[in-house]
Amino acid sequence: MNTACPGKKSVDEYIVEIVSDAGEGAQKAGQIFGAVSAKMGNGVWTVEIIPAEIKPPARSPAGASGIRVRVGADAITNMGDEANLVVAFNEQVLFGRIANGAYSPGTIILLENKWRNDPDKEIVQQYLNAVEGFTEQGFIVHELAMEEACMAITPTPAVGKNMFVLGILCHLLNRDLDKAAHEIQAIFKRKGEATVALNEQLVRAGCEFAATQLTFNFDIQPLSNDRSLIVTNGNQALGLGVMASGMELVSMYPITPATSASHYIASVFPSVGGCVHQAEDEIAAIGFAIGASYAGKTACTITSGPGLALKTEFLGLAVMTEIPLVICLVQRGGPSTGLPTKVEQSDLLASLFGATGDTPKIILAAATIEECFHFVVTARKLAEQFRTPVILLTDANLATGVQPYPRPQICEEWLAPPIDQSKWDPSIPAYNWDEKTGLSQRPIPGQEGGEYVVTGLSHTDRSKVAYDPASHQKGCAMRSRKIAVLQSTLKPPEIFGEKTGDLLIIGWGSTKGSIEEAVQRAQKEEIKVSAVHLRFLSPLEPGLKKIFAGFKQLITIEINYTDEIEQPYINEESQRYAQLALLLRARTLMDIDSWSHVFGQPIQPGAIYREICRRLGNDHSGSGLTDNNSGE
Amino acid sequence: MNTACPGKKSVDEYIVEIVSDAGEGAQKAGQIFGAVSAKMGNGVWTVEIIPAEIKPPARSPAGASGIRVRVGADAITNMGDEANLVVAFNEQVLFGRIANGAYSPGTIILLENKWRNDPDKEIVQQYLNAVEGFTEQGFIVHELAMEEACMAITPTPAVGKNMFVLGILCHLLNRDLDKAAHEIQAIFKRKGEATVALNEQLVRAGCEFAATQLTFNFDIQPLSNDRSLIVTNGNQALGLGVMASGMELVSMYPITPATSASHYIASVFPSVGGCVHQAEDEIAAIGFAIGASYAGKTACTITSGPGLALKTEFLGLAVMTEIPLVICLVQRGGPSTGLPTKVEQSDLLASLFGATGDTPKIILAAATIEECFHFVVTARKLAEQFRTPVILLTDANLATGVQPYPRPQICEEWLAPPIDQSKWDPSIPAYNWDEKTGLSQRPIPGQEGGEYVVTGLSHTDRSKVAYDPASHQKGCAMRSRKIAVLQSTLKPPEIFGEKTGDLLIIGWGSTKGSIEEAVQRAQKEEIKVSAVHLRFLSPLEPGLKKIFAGFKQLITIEINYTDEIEQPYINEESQRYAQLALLLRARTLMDIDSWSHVFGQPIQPGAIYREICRRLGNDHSGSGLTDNNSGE
Amino acid sequence: MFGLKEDWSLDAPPRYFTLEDYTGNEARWCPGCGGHSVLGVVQRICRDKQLPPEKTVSVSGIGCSSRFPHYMATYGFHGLHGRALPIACGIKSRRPDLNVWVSSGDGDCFSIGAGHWVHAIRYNMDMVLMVFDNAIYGLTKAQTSPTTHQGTKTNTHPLGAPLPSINPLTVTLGVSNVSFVAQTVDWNVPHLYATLKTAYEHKGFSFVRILQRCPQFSEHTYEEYKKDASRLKLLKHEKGIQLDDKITARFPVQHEHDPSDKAKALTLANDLDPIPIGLLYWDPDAPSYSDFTRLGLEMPVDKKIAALNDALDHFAI
Amino acid sequence: MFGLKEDWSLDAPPRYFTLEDYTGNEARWCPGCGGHSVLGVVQRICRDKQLPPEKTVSVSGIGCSSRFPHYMATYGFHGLHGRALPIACGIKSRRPDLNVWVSSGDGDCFSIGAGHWVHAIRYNMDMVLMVFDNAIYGLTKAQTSPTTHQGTKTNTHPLGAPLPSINPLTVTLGVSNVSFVAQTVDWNVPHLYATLKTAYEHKGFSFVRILQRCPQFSEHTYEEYKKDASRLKLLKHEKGIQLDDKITARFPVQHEHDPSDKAKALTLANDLDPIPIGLLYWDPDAPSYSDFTRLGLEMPVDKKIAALNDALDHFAI
Ligand SMILES: Cc1ncc(C[n+]2csc(CCOP(=O)(O)OP(=O)(O)O)c2C)c(N)n1
Ligand SMILES: Cc1ncc(C[n+]2csc(CCOP(=O)(O)OP(=O)(O)O)c2C)c(N)n1
Ligand code: SF4
Ligand code: SF4
Ligand SMILES: [Mg+2]
Ligand SMILES: [Mg+2]
Repeated sequence: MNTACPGKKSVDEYIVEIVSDAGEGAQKAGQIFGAVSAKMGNGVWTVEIIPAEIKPPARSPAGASGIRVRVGADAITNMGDEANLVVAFNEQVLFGRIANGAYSPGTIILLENKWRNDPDKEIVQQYLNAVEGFTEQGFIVHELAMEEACMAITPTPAVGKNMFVLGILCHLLNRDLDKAAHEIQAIFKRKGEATVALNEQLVRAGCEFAATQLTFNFDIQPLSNDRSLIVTNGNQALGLGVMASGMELVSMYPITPATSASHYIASVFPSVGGCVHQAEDEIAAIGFAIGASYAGKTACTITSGPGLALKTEFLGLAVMTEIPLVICLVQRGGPSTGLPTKVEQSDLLASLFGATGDTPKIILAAATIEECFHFVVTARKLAEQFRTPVILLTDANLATGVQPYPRPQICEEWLAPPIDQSKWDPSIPAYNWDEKTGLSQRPIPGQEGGEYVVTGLSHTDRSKVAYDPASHQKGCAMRSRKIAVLQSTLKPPEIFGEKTGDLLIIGWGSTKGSIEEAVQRAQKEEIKVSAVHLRFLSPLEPGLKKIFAGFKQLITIEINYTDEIEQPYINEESQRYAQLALLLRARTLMDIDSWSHVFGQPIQPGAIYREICRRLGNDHSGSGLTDNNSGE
Repeated sequence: MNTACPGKKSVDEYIVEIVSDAGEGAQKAGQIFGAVSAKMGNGVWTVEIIPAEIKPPARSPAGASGIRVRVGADAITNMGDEANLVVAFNEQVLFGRIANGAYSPGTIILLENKWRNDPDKEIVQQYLNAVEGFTEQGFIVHELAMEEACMAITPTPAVGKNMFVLGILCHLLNRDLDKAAHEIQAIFKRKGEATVALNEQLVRAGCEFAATQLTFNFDIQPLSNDRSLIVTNGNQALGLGVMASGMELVSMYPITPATSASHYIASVFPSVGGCVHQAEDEIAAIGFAIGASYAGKTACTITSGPGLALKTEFLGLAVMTEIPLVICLVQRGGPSTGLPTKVEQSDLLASLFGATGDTPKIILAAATIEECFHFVVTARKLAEQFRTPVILLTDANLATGVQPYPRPQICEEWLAPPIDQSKWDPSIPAYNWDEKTGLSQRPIPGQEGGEYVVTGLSHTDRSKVAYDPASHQKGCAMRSRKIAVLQSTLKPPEIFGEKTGDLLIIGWGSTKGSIEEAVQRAQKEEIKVSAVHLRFLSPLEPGLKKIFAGFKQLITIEINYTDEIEQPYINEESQRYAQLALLLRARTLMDIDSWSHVFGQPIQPGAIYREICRRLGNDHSGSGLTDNNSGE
Repeated sequence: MFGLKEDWSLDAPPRYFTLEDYTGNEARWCPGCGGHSVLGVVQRICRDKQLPPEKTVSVSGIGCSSRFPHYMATYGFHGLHGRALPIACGIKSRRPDLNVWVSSGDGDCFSIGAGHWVHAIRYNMDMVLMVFDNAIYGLTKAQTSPTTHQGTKTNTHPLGAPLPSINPLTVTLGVSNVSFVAQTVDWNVPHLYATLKTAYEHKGFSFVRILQRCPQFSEHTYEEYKKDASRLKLLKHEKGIQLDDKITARFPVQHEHDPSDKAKALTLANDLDPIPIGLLYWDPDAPSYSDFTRLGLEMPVDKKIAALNDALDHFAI
Repeated sequence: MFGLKEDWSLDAPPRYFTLEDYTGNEARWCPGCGGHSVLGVVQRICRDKQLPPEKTVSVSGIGCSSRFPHYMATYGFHGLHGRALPIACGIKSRRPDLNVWVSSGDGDCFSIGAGHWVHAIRYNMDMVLMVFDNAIYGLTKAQTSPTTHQGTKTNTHPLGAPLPSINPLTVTLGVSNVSFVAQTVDWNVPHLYATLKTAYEHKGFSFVRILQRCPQFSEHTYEEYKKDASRLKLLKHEKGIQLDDKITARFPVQHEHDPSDKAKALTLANDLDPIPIGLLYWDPDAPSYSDFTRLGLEMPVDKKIAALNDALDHFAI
């Protein structure tokens, strides 16, 4: 059954939001909407809007809780720019979103109108003022009696309203109601048939309500796709990846936004024979993981900024002792406790240089949700092959973004074979460094003849403590060499666009979707811009200088802090660079600028597009918003 | 009284070592020798030779314990190259020193000869083999019956031999015996007159012994100097600086090589009303210091690499909350536990980038022992003026090196006035950022009207938690701006040598003395080399690009790891840079190379001189030693 | 001033503080969260003791409970997860004149902060530590804490917490130099008030475990105890927490306990049903580390300069 | 093999381990250091228990005592200061087949490692923790440790340690799930041997505090106790440490103590003169966290793959 009505407009993509007070179920409605869209074959990106407090007060701008769903005919790689339509359960929650630049003139607001008749005069006034203000700002406001309509179906509309809204959206975007019903069954079946039936009824009611109350309606052609897909957020992908990598132990301490990955793993790990250890603190968490890894069971620890800070000393030990280990770092805003729920890409330099002394290690960054899965598998493999800790960087944007992607094919080889317990030839040292590559194989406890003592002190190839110049220099060289060897096996990154041009944008991590969308838009307008996205940060992928040489201007786009050159006291000598820019400048000696913000938000493609235009002197920018209030 | 004998040779400088098993008093003898030389107006540098274990076994190469004293007519700024003369209590302890490149052909060895007649045949054989080997290597061996000679004076020569050796050295270098007697009185007076008399007698006996047994004798003209001097090692200087800075609290956890600074402070702090807090761990140590600083008593925490790693999270908090704090980091070899007693300069990047998120802070590095004193005073001032943590970098070389330098004049202003407890105008926010400079004044608990809540979360100028884009961007900008402002007040570093040339050596920290000595030597030979030494690492001193532009080649010399370009897999793309080099490359986009090692030892001026010659294609190198075994 | 005696001085207008003077930002805990009642009680104690807000510092780690300082109008320090105590001790070290209140959670104090907890007890510096024990990680949404009951399902242990929970009272009592150990509940406000006030009055480190309701994530943990007062055992003694007879009468189970008896305190601490509430242990004479850290605070500058010169003399040549 | 029963197999040459099989690098502790006797005893226990060296892991933190692994010829992990226990627990988590011995110092365990100490007791994983308590920081040259006696002069407290020392036994006994607490001295080798052997045999976390002489920096701490055996109180019980009568006879002070009685254990732990030596507390039935961490160890690959596909199905569209 399809509720499509005549007079529909066909669009390539559409962005909807549902915002409410916390606990009103907006997120569930949006998730189902996203799942249905994905199952219809559309590209989808879902991202939750999370309030700062556990239970913020009702009707407060800071309390906005909700979800954004971007649906497209093509694959969707990011949350997009301003939303096309928002359903709001009260008017207050819209203020925070507006301040964050979530909407632009023309955005449709479907607003619960019960506040108009609230017994509290103050609320009525707030409501009226808001509606007036929204209209003035160019938003198209539809005041709807949604709760009232629900009341016809359920005595407690507060808990059912979200499904009613789902119905409205299904109508407006011609979603397949059978698919929605299917989702509802899956989610609510544990609560009994009555609940399922009620929710289905609400959805259908919402659909009909929209058909009668609203005159517009959009159609999005689905992507034709015959591969089987899964839909997850980045933290679930990480969790699935951990399990598929064959690692049997996740040793962690809770910290937002990393924790939900561990929650997910904890809920399914026993089924694959794994164990989540919640340690007493982050130091113990990494120490425990190192212990297990040393004993042959390469382990994983998952954390965010403040947790990484505490793991610094052990990270240095793992490098020094060449113990394989996977560290998943789900970045959030910093410094210090910073912005716990918000995105930032500002732990790159801390990952690289945080530990004291020389600590070469492998650092990867996932650029998509799908990569969150595959890179964990890669990370484990690299950790073992190169006998070193590997840091996998993701961030709050990937962690909470939801997207369909090809279902991974589990490989038996990913699941490691049982650990080697055969005899070790005692004449082979514990660090039997290949002089050329620094690589070596390690004895695992249980291997007769391999007995050696791991130490964080400077040591010889037999792991004997040694303070002489030659041993220390040798050890440092061997550990560093491995990184060069890995680099020699990598390919140069692919260029998105032409090999030469006026501007090259260099990115890493979760900004890929937005950057490429913006670049593509500019390319369509014959602007000579290309992009390149780095997955390896240590070592860097090879061939960068050559790629860079093809462009007149080079900038990195990153979600971390850089001084802006126009600000007081900031000049060529004092400017502090964005993090990847600093690395690339040192590496290539090319004048790599950066464009970065710390707004706690994903960078929107529109903002990048405008920056491209600004840099190249074409003001194609269609939006009247300035960067400062558009919240990229 | 002066024991100068006819036939003496006049030299500009002379390096002696005394090496023995641990506990034989070599260090005490060397210290007195150094003090006497300083009092005679000579330039002096003393450095202890420390064994790896607390009580290493007797007669073992790894157990060498002792001291090196370099005495010069001019000021001496480093430990120098190969020693001219060494007094050894047994032959075994010389092997480690030889391996470290402490001696070269022509070095005179005064060797205790009692082992020749040892009841243990194996020992006799070891001794004979060693003497033969030493001679073959070109050392000039004098076997002396030192212990036997002591026996004539004391029944327990093992405890008096060191003073006898002091006497020998006093004769050989024409030291003032009255001054030596004076030192002995000061040191031993607590042990009673008999001990003083015995030690004096031993010194005189040693002196006469040398006069009869040895035919050579050197004279070093003293530096004329009418300023009053003090002689300290770098950790004592740090301790004196802490006290002179007016800080009242040192909050620390023991760690080599930083701890001796705290020992010294603990022994005198009560006399200036201060307190050393030994915390339960490094995290608590910095947390406690931050608490006191927050409450108006700017505090200091002293540590080394592994300790810094643990302080990472709190360091980020101090940056975020703009709490003044002084962190003295006495660097040792890394990574991990590394080389606890040995020098390295490998914590620069960890200091800069260790904390997650964007954490601009001030970083200073002392280049001399004298600067260890003055920079603490500066650090406190900067911390308070810029409301930020300041890291002061020193290292194991400065920490244990001993040198005379002008006695600091204590300033009353250094000692802070009592903390401000006057009323605070409540309309002034707690972070009343000057938009232009990022600077602000802070309310101190006790100030009525200033009540505010410090938080590591992103916050507004009133320290209210705020997750909106503008507040976070603003906070980051204000904290970063301060660093630019400090830079604008600094002068470009002075160039040691001509403003243009073929090669500029860029250094930081304890290598200054060696670099400048080497550069001076090369300059005398008309080699066009200059040097520049950085004291500020964050912000960098201004004007660097301009200075660098005057030279054809640019290298940093640092004691930290860099890949060597000739090694397998190491090429322009994969080479990992030395730490300052990386920063300067990013900053200037100039091709700054580096020459660095991680030998756990100070870099010797001779090695630098040879590197200068190698780079500039003039092989003036006089020594046959290669870099690999000369142990710089 | 004007040569008048200090207490005649006209300069010092008497200040009287009302509850508002301690009221900071609106508390953003969930409705029904036990935090609200603790906050109200602390504000009342400040008022009743007339603590100047500028002389009072509220210190915390990270967690729901650690939002406490933001809700006070005094000075405050919302620190790092697990690290409230080092900060608080540092503040007190050279500012013994400040009143320090520390708020921590069961995760903050007993898990990541465990090392500091043990050592702060030993330092015995004058402050009140309030552990808001809701037996769960609240702020990060329902992970196991050291006091989560064995078998309770959490997000990190969906099959149930695998280990018996830690007993914070027995650990605390095991640390030498412990000087004040009390337990109370957020839902009995008079008891909470009396306990925290007594803790404040104790000159030393007061450890107060507050059983705290978290309707959001550990709704059932203390439900029974709240409903049925006989699940609590009120500790009474002339040296203990003093309550109105009216309040005392509400406790069906009462127990006379001399808080100077550590062995008995340990036995009581091991009783989990009924749970002891009141003062378990009190030693007013335990030495305080403050006596060490405050040394030299009043030293005049000239004496310092002289001592500094002496120190330099020692190295003079 | 050849269809023979396993115990008929010709493949498995019997291995017999001698002391040399456990002897690693020459011990570089000072002459007279208590470390030497502990090392000898552990090597003997390994021999007497015929622990395969490859199945034995010696884990430590940093300190003189933490050099221990280097002196064994088994696998070893010389870790970070204070962090031996997390490493050891991690090793055990997925390798319950390994024998784990942990060496720590009084600073390593009770100061920087205090949080892990408390939590490792609670985890109760099968291993022996030996705390070499010399009441001083040895490796870093004589700073105050938590067990340094009040008033003892050290390099960080030249006027004397300001606080009473911590009592590691009472803290340990205060942690729920504690299962084995013993105290011994390095200078009574038979007692040391019997204690560590009993600890090894305990299936759970064995906490053994070893009073250890450090002639270099805390020469006087245990001098009296060594000279005068009546300063030690030997704990005896059929469930306790079993000693030869000849050895027992050397102790003038003896005390019958049932190690299952925790309250009595606490009372004894509080006695500082004479010092109790022997088994203070033993609970063979305390649950072990290993039962949780080892789950799934033997799961076959096909089952894992099936479960992974189920997990993916859950997200399939
Ligand atoms: C170093 C670090 N690790 C983890 C976190 C995440 N975190 C914040 S609060 C918290 C636990 C909160 O539990 P609790 O201490 O019991 O306080 P509650 O919220 O229950 O009051 C955690 C794990 C953090 N902020 N910093
Ligand atoms: C993080 C860190 N902090 C400090 C140190 C320095 N350190 C090494 S051992 C030690 C203390 C040793 O005392 P203890 O644990 O009692 O062992 P002992 O040497 O007495 O056996 C310290 C502080 C370190 N290695 N790492
Ligand atoms: S989650 Fe629990 S502890 Fe946190 S505010 Fe809500 S009720 Fe209180
Ligand atoms: S310093 Fe003490 S503990 Fe360390 S080896 Fe020497 S005697 Fe043993
Ligand atoms: Mg809690
Ligand atoms: Mg010790």
